[in-house]
Amino acid sequence: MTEKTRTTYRDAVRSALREALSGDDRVFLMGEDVGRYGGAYACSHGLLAEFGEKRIRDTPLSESAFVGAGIGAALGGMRPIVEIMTVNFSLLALDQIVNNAATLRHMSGGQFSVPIVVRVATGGGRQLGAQHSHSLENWYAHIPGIKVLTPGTVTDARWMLGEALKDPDPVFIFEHALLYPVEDDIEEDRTAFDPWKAKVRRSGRDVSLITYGGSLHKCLNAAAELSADGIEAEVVDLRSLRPLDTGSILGSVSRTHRAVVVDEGWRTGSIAAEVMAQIMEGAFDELDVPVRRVCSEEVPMPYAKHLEDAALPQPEKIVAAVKEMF
Amino acid sequence: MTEKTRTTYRDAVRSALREALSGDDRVFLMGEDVGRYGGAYACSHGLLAEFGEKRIRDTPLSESAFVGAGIGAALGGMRPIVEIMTVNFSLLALDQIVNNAATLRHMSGGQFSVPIVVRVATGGGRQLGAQHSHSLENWYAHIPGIKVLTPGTVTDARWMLGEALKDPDPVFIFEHALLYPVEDDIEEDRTAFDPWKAKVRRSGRDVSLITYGGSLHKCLNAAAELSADGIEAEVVDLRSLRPLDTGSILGSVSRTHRAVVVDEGWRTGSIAAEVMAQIMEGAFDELDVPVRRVCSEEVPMPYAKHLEDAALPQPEKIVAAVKEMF
Amino acid sequence: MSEFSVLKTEQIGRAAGENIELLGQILLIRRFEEKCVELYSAGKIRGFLHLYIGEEAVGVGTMSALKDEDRIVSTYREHGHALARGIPAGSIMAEMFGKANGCCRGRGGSMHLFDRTKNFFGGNAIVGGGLPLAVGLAIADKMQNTNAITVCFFGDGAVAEGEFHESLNLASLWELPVLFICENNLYAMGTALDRHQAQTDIAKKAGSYAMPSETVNGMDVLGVRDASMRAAELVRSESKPFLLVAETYRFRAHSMYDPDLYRTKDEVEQWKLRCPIANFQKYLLQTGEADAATFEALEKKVEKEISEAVDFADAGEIESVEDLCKDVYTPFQALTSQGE
Amino acid sequence: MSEFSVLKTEQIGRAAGENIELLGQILLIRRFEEKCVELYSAGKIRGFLHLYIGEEAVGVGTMSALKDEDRIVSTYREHGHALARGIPAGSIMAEMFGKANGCCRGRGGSMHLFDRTKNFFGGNAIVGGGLPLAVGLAIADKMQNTNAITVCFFGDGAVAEGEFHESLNLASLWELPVLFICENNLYAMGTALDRHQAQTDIAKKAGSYAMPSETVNGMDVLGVRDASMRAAELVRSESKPFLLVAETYRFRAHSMYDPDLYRTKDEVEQWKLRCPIANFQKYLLQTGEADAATFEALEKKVEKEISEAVDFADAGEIESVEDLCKDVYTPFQALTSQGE
Ligand SMILES: Cc1ncc(C[n+]2csc(CCOP(=O)(O)OP(=O)(O)O)c2C)c(N)n1
Ligand SMILES: Cc1ncc(C[n+]2csc(CCOP(=O)(O)OP(=O)(O)O)c2C)c(N)n1
Ligand SMILES: [Mg+2]
Ligand SMILES: [Mg+2]
Repeated sequence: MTEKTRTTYRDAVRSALREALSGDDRVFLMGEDVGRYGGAYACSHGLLAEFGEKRIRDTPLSESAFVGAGIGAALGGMRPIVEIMTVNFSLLALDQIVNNAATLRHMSGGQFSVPIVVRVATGGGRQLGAQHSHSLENWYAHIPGIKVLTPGTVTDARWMLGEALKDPDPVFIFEHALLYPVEDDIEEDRTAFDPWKAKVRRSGRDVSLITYGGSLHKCLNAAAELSADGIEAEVVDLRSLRPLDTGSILGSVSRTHRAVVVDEGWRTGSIAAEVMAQIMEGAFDELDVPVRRVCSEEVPMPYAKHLEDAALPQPEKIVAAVKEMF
Repeated sequence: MTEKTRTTYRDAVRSALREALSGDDRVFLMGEDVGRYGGAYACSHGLLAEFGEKRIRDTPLSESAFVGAGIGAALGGMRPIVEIMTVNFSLLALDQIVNNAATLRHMSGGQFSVPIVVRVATGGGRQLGAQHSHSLENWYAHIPGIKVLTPGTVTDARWMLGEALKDPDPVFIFEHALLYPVEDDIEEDRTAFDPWKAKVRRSGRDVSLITYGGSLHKCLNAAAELSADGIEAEVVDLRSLRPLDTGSILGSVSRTHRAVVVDEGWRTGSIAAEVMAQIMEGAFDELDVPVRRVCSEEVPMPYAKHLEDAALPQPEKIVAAVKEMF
Repeated sequence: MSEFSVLKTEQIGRAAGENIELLGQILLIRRFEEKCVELYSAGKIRGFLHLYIGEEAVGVGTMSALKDEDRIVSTYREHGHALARGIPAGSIMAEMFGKANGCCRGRGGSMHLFDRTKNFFGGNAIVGGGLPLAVGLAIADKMQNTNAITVCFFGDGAVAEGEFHESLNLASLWELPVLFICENNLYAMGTALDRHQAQTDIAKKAGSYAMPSETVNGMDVLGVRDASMRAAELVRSESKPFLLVAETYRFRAHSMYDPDLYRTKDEVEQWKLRCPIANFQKYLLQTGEADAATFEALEKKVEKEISEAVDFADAGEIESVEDLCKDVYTPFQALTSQGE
Repeated sequence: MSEFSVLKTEQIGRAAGENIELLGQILLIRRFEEKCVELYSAGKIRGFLHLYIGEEAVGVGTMSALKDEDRIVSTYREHGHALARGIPAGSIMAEMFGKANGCCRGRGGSMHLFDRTKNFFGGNAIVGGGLPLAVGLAIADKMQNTNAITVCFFGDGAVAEGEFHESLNLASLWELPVLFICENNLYAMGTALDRHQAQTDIAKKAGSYAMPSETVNGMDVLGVRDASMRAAELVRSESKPFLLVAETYRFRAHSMYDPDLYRTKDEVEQWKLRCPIANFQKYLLQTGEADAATFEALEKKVEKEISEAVDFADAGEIESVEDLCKDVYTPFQALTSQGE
């Protein structure tokens, strides 16, 4: 039976953190301003008081060191949750991520695992400009040795963290910053919860909208609009970007024979391109028309609202892309 | 008229550096061990004696600072050439690259350009293991604001640097480390030299092998082998990964109706996926069969030779991929 | 003062009226930002907005010690730096309104103010991200034999970043004319200095780079000005970097999003007693350089400047959406105008 | 010795035979690497090969001061660390041969030696890349209330990296049991210390993190051992980090690719006079702890160990190509064995 509880995405993340910290002494949370400040997005508000300074660790501004320290702590038997305030700052930690987190198990011939979970706020849409609006999910999805989850719903925000902590390898969780205030029901039935499978969020026979994270709701909006015009879109939420659930992608395309990939990354070299490549490889003959993509424009994010809106994927662009396929 | 001079790729890079340094006082070379040591790959051997310490600058091991300093020097009126010893270490400088080099012009509303050239050795194949064998070209090709060149021939190694220096924006030149000892003729005719256009390195009517950098020679070898079996492959050298010369890609596919993209990056999220997406978007109806790709396997590079060989694209894999298309 | 410092803190002679000018600048910044808060609430300014209120003496004192050809590298908390450097208030306000008459045509916003004519190289929203740039600008000046120095502002939080370490080493190793100015406001967002630094005496860290340093009271504009003048003179004449640490405090929250839960009201009130405006006014009254009328006239002038700035911003056009991808790359012919 | 150091250099009591044991380890490393050079030329070892020859006293002295539960984080120049820590020579040699009986099944190679049973956490080919890991291992030990310390080796070149700065600050701020050991061999590849550090007294940099430090003669195994014992004791008992700088020199080029053009033959010869083997042997003769026969016996023993190692490596199988992508991710059930 599925029980439902209404909450925000932010509170869902906090509940997940609280549960993880309560359930396992080896779990601790570390990152910039996760403690006294309560988290830049308030996800860890109250946890310092509840769990104390040893388990809720405010770090200095030292992304490379504290992400690397998380990796080391994982090697040493802990189950660290590291929060990188935003993906923009994760660039400073990429060496540790690519050259240590992702490689240690392999280089050591399987002797060591790195059971770290890294939470990262991502995405644009808040007029924060060129240095604070990146969507670099495809960079992360490109790296063998790590896994990448992108909770797009409150339920996923609630349960993915726990699954990530069960995983013996490094798992990155990208939380789109615009989702934190979103309110929805949490599906309380965890028995069937599998974060590594894509999910059809809306069924439809005419076209597949393939997406994840912050773009999910744009796709759902677009699908509603399309439906009014008689086009039934199936919305596929990828959820995991590495591994990608290729089977679900191909399955949807085989049903609809048309697909638009929607992704907030810059168009060239985006994860949308990878999805298109996989469709090319696995469902070419199913396609009635070439797959399209709606991504961010090739521009560092501008501050001005009208320019930022124009740079990002929007429901209207999705609708337009779909309509051009018919 | 085209004159030819036989030289190594390494010497071609050195000649390009020497020419750049001689021709413009604003040009200087900076990086780890470019001076006294002569460059990790000996590309700058002798330049310190010729140009002195001010213009051939050995840096401390501080990738973020010296790449950032190159960006600053470019802002300040110089034309720095920064050498990052290998792409593996460039991870430490990515914040400066993504958040400064690529954005300053846009954020400042067009007030400042960043005319820096960054040379980076890349690629695997020398049994250097998981931390020293990356091919992260697609990460760089994903970033609006920078450009990416990948000289695959001695001639391109000779002339691309000069063109990059003429460019007012940040240009990254990825030199595959296995190419340095390769010897070939330099085409001395520069009048028509355009680094931003893809080049057909071998014509063929049956299939397009689309590639760049270190994989170019593997493709040429594969093409020779295929030819013996009666399949004529056209080999397209992308040369510039950002901007991608989409026209040339689509042109070749329209002639051959079959394509294999060959790329040393890890398969998922590679530049090969982007090329496939562009073919999907622009030449779908030209395709007789789905485009394939030959990339690196999804594994941090293993040290042992037989495993590394198995992880990398090889002519046999390319040949096999092509044959499966017929 | 740090044990590494090599300079003495002595008053440097000032021309008549200069102090009033300094007060005027501090006031302009204070009132400008108070206006920004209003406009933020009204939804005219968006994104992140980091206020400099309380710290104005640092920017104003430093800028008053510099020459036009000197270069400035700033942070996301840079309204004060920008105003003190002489970027017109209207141009800044318009930028925050996202208008095409803003100093970056609306592409930068509050965190990314640039002005080529003022040698103002931004506005950097990555903590520590500006330090390597400053090193590079100084390389350019040194190689081109200009007489310019580069001044690089950053916060106490930035000191923990690897870029601080790498940049100070490089600047000292290569004897580059950079004046590093740490605005130590005792917090990096909600993390207090002693919770992010094992060694809280920041000036002392200069010793790791054989670099001279000094700590100055950042609430005292004249002290900052004097220390900056001496430091700038040293940097310029010897072509060597210097680390100046200004002890200051932000009276407001970190940004408009910050609930400010990590410090006590009392602590904030204590620091407000050291307000750079009130105390400087008291000093000017004491020396007889100003009276109540002077202050009133200044306030009027500032009020007018700000209201004109808002009008300017309001009247501005927005950039055309067709131009969205403009300025990602440079039209080739544009380059010859840069730094040549 | 640095001005920050808090310890005195006094001889610490040793059991009979221990010194001979130390000499044996140094000899093993020296001969092992000499063999590696041969095998490299023969094409049996490939990739990068960084020799520790000349620096052996540092690794041997340090390791002799540690306990089994202590953790080691090393660099790409780590054959000496690995051997001194007790990883079997055969397992290391087989790794460099790319064989499945190597300590990492041939996946790591010379730069990436790991051994879980020895708490040896690699082998890191990114300069400075190991320091954050060491901090994290120490967090784990501190949170789990073990009595273990983490020892982190790195070169003088690594000191310039941001990771050095960030890691030392974090370790000191959180009072973590890390013994940082800088192997200062005066060069980072071809770049001499004074050409990459503005402040060449590395131990002095510990002051920036309120961390104690000491400089020790890295050519003297007993000196290193004593200093390491004192430092390890301090780190363990007070749960605080320490920076130990060992002054040493590599007698060989940086790697097999290095033409060694950046230093004089004379400089190398001068340092060879301080060879950690010859001088230790002289000392042992003086104290009467050993005679020529002792040395000869040691050489024999070492020769045998190395020849067995080569045989072991030669006899090893290679991993199946089918298993190429094994060990990228962990089979779920495998995890429970780690660190629990
Ligand atoms: C590299 C990086 N990490 C984290 C952040 C988020 N952040 C913005 S400001 C700030 C605090 C910086 O403190 P400080 O350097 O003292 O400057 P202040 O805000 O006090 O002026 C943080 C953590 C960032 N912008 N950049
Ligand atoms: C981050 C990074 N930059 C550059 C290199 C290339 N590199 C390998 S070793 C080395 C010199 C390191 O010197 P040091 O730390 O003194 O160690 P040593 O080799 O002397 O033992 C360099 C530049 C690297 N491996 N990692
Ligand atoms: Mg601060
Ligand atoms: Mg060294």
